Amino acid sequence: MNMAGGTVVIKSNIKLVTGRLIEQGVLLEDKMSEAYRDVVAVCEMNGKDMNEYNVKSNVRVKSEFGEVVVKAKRNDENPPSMVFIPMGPWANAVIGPNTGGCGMPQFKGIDVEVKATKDKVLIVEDLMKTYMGGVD
Amino acid sequence: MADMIIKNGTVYDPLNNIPGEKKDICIKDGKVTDKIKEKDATVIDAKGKTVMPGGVEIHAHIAGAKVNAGRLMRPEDAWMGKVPKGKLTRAESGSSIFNVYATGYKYARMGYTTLFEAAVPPLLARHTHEELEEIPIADKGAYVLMDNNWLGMEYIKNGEIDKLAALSAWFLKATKCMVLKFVNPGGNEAWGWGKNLIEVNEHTPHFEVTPAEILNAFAEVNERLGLPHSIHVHCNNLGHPGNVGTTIDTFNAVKDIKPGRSDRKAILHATHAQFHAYGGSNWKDVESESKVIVDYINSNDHVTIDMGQLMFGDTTTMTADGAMEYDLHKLSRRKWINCDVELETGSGIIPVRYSPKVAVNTVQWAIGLELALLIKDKTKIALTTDHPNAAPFTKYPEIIALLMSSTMRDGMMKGVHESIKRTLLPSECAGIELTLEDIAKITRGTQAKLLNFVELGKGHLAPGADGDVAVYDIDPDKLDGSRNPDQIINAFRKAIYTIKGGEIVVKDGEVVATPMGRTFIANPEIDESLNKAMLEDLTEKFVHYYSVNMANYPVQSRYLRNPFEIPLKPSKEVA
Amino acid sequence: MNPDSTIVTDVVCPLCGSLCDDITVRIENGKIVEVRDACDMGESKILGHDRIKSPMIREKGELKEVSYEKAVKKSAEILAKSKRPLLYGWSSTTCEAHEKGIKLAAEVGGIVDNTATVCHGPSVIAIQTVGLPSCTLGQIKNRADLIVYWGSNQSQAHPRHMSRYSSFIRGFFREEGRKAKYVVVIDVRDTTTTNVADEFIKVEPGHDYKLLSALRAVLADKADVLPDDVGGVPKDAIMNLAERMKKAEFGVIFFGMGLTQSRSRYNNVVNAIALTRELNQFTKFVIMPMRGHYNVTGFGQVLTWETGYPYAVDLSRGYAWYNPGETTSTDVLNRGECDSALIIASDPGAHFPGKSLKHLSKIPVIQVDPYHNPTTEFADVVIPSAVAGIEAEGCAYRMDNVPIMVRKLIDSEYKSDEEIIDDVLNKVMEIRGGK
Amino acid sequence: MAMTITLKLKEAIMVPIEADSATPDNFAGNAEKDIKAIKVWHGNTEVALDRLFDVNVNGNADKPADVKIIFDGDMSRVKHIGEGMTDGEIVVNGDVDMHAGALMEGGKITVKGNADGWAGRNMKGGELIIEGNAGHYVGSGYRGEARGMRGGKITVNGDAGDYVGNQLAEGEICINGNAGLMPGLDMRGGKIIIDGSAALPGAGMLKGTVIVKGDNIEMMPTFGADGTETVDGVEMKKFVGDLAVRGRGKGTLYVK
Repeated sequence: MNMAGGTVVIKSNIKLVTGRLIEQGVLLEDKMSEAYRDVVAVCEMNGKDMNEYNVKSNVRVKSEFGEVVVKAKRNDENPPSMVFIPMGPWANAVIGPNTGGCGMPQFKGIDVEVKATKDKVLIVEDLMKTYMGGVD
Repeated sequence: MADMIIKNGTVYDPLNNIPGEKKDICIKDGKVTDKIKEKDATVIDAKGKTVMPGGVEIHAHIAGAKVNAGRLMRPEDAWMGKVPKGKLTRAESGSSIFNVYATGYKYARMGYTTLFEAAVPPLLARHTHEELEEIPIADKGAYVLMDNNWLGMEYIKNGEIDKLAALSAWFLKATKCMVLKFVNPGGNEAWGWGKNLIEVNEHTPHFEVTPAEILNAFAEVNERLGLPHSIHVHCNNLGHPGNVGTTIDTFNAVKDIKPGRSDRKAILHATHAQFHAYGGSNWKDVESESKVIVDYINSNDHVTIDMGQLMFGDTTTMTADGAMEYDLHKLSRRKWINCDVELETGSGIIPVRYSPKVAVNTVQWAIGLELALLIKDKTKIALTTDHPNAAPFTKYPEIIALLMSSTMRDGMMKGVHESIKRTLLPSECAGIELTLEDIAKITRGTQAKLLNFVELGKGHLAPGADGDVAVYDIDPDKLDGSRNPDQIINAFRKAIYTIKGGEIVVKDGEVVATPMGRTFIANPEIDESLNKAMLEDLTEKFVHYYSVNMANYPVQSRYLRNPFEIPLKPSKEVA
Repeated sequence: MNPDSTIVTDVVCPLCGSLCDDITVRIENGKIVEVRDACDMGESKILGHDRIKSPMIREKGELKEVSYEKAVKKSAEILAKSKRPLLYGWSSTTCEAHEKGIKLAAEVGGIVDNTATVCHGPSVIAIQTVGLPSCTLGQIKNRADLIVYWGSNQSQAHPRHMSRYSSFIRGFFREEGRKAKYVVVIDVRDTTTTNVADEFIKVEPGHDYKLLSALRAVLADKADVLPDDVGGVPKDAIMNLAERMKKAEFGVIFFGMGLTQSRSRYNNVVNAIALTRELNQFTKFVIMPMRGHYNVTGFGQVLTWETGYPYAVDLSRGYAWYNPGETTSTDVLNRGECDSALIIASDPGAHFPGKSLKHLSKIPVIQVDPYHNPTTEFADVVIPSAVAGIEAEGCAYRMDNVPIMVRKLIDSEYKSDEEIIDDVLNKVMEIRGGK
Repeated sequence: MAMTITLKLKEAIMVPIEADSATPDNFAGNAEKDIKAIKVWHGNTEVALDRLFDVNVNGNADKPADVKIIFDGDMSRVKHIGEGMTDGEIVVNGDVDMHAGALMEGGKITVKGNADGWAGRNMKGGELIIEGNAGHYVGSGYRGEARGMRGGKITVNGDAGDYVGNQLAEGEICINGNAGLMPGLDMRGGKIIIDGSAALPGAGMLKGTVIVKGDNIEMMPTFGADGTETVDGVEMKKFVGDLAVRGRGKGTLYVK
């Protein structure tokens, strides 16, 4: 365990997988709602990983393409060293934009680093603002 | 719309016994008429030109699930045939399977004004109509596949022909089609389990009926309903060496059925006959048995055919005969689409390259020509390529030239496989050349006659006929087609004028107007109590076995822009 | 019951690619008040959500309400002066709207693409490489005795699929329903779909291609070269699965984004299709992509008959050019190659990578949608539309390419997508004609 | 006779230029003003070459073999450079966008910088040299085609992306750095030489040769070991495959 700047480095080279959830589908047309954020700004982790690395509430997920804060949620059917974030704006902050020459970004199997954090989960509007202006 | 007069052309209108006469054609309100006032009319000078009724396509795959799946599978085919958009025209794509716009434009450029889509899986009929409604210019119609219909097969097994008639009527209405079509009857159901039927007396699994029984029963139904066209059949055992026996057995299977209407004698139209006329026992010794088909057609009136002429080059095969496409895939190992349609039919798609260096391709190429050259009554055989199966329809001009020029055939025969010796092309067909009158038959007159669309104004130019006319750059007085096949090819590739419903749609080979045509549909009437009994059975099929609810199945009327209900002549049993 | 109450049966659900057509709704006073037989996602959509109230144009960073005419005019002006506009979305609207949209793209010389680009676009490329032995869903319902879900979490993405078409449904030759079928799930993790399987095969992320090749090698009698473990799957399990596949009477592979979105992307699908194809040497086997949006398949159909290609079509040179990896929306945006965008019936704000959104924030964006969503944050013009399949009718294609007409159930104060696009198209022609 | 044409972008652009008409074949036999007037596509608009480029013409030439075109500067927004050329020479003093040397039949293209995807797509002959890195699909075919590159030689001095030589039928591709995923995917002939590493080389291959000299190789599980052989003076392990392709996987893969 490595303490650094109030956050804990728990592991690197964890694989991130994104995908659909019914609850996310239910709120497909209601994405600006709090309910959507509660369902989609979530990182499912195995309890072993959560315990080992002292994850309580939020985590910062970081890949070479970006980082995002989401709420951790225990799911023991998820294997250790693999985390799941439902498809949606939060996952997209860290997935691989490169399309491998075929138009498809890499939504599954991205190497990420996960750290426990006390930072808040951004609401959609603020998350979108992070893409505005600036340079590519 | 202004009146029109096409002056001084040489008119070929074989259905009206006009075998090339200098004659004016007048059009008023979209229809051919005796006389108009010339000073108010658009005048087209056709002096030294050939004038024919608009071409009629009796069998092609131009719209619907399978055609689109073929397009989707072949971006390389789309790219090869690209044409940018014009002032009036949308972008075209495709070299063997064309997008909807290219389909409409390319047929119109060749002088064709009426098109029939030859295979509609009932469950996917809405798709066919969505595409047909986007094909510009031509009038259109479609054939519904009844070959492996579960309830149909059950009725046949139980001998319930009345209910089979009611069922057929329901499917025609639900799919907004106008012809009953059969592809590999019984065989597609077997293909649902990876099997096939080869002989007409084999039983399909579970349903225990044979191709012969299926065709015989539906032929009878077809006559009772008084549909204008006979049943339209793609025989079992397509494309296999030695299949001519199956073909003749198929013809004989409906020999006992009497025509239900007096305006045609045919009971069965066997499509793309070329693919069904093989002798031999394997791909090496395959030979032409066109003579067997020719003799049968020459001496029987209950069967008519179209050519399914194969031309060398790259194309795409697509058919409801899923089992046959899988066989092709096993041979070529090229990419393969299959789509079996629940309770109804199947389909498959494979790209193909026909080569003059290949024995079987050479035999196939010869057979189509043999059929057209040797069948005596040219109103029993129509020119087709089973587009895009044996060649894209854009090859029609070359086929016309091959039929009109033995010189061209002789030239080509020098460059093909020696299997040509196992055909009649170098021997019995030597020197036979079709006339422009013959061509006017096999490209429009015959089609209109076989489909019984003469009264509806297609395929001829007598007063009352549709104002659909093609003017070709051929002066019959000066034509030496035998020596100048290129002139024929160029003329038929690009009509000087194509006139559709009295409107000029093509001028000098270029599209100048893109009106939308009509869609022909058939709505047979069925006795109410009979219909009710059938619907109880059909509802049960929908509730338990279809994946779509019955209420969402029939094609809504909004899918047809300009529907046109064709008149039927039902016999007494059903009316 | 309320005397104004109307019951409508056989309603088609405009949510996912299963396109269930057996829904019943109750309508009172022009509002849908009850939905029966739909899954939670479908029910939620049909009952409705907060709507964008009015057309809007962004001024000084804020979206301001404007008249419909003004929004249409502004949209047309943006598109008419663009050198390479991107017209993206389309998957949650009707084929009739697609036709108009493609015509608009042809008129303005732009790129037209749909959500397949981030869903089953790779499956399309795979079909173009090897084909697709498949069938309609009823065929599977009536015949299948072996069902394989590969990288596809059915129970979450298509909740009624298993009970309507695949695992649980009784069919003509499968009267026993679930008992008559063997169900295998292949995935990188346990999901709610694996819970209802007879067998779960866990593969390491990114190793599906190798596992598929291994299965093909077994079919080709080359099992001897295989190592003891491929992608985390023991050789025994591979041999057993291959044997089970060969012995099935009618087998099917349903695959999802576990194949299309992971390493090797479309090549995973190429390999899965090749495996299916080769299984036909032994028995009957089919394969089907689990398409997401209710009409993502329909857009592919319409674009194909209109242009020859199913998605990612660049019409800027007057003819159609298709090249995923170049003309696909995420590439065009990631590379910053388009100078405006029209987004309709989809939400790239929620479903595109951050890099793509950065370019979206720099160019004029027109949004046509019933709902406020993350894409609205980037929009410079917003035109609210009727909800296709609830307030407007038209054709949609199920995941197995079966076309079904979605209904208009209630009236809307908004125009349909089809009408809106037509209005924009006419305005563009007017602007161009006036040049 | 010889002619050198130098093209320099007037200003940085966002929407890419498609410059497939700017080839020795199209320039040969033209006067300066005609060359300047040759149309290229900029998005949905066709414009004269000299609207977008400073065009400098030196000398004259009747045939493409005598034409040399220098694209001076960063061309990372110029696609289809040298597409379909049959002879002559193109030098790019910078990066190029997609499809450089696509459908090329002869002549030589040298890219001093990096090349984006599909460099040498469907190439039939000639030589394409990329001194920097290359994107995905070097020397591949178009979507849906069974056969891609049919002849010629491509050299990449740096790294290449995924699917080098996809559908390769004939010709040679040399990657002096690393290759990405699946070099030689579904190839049917020809030769690919990779000095560095590669993932899943030869996947789906039917015929032809792939040589991977680097240490870091992720192998397909479906290749059969076939002894060792000396390749370019180095002893390498030989494999046959891809055996996943029923009855037809007869390619050769050499790895260290």
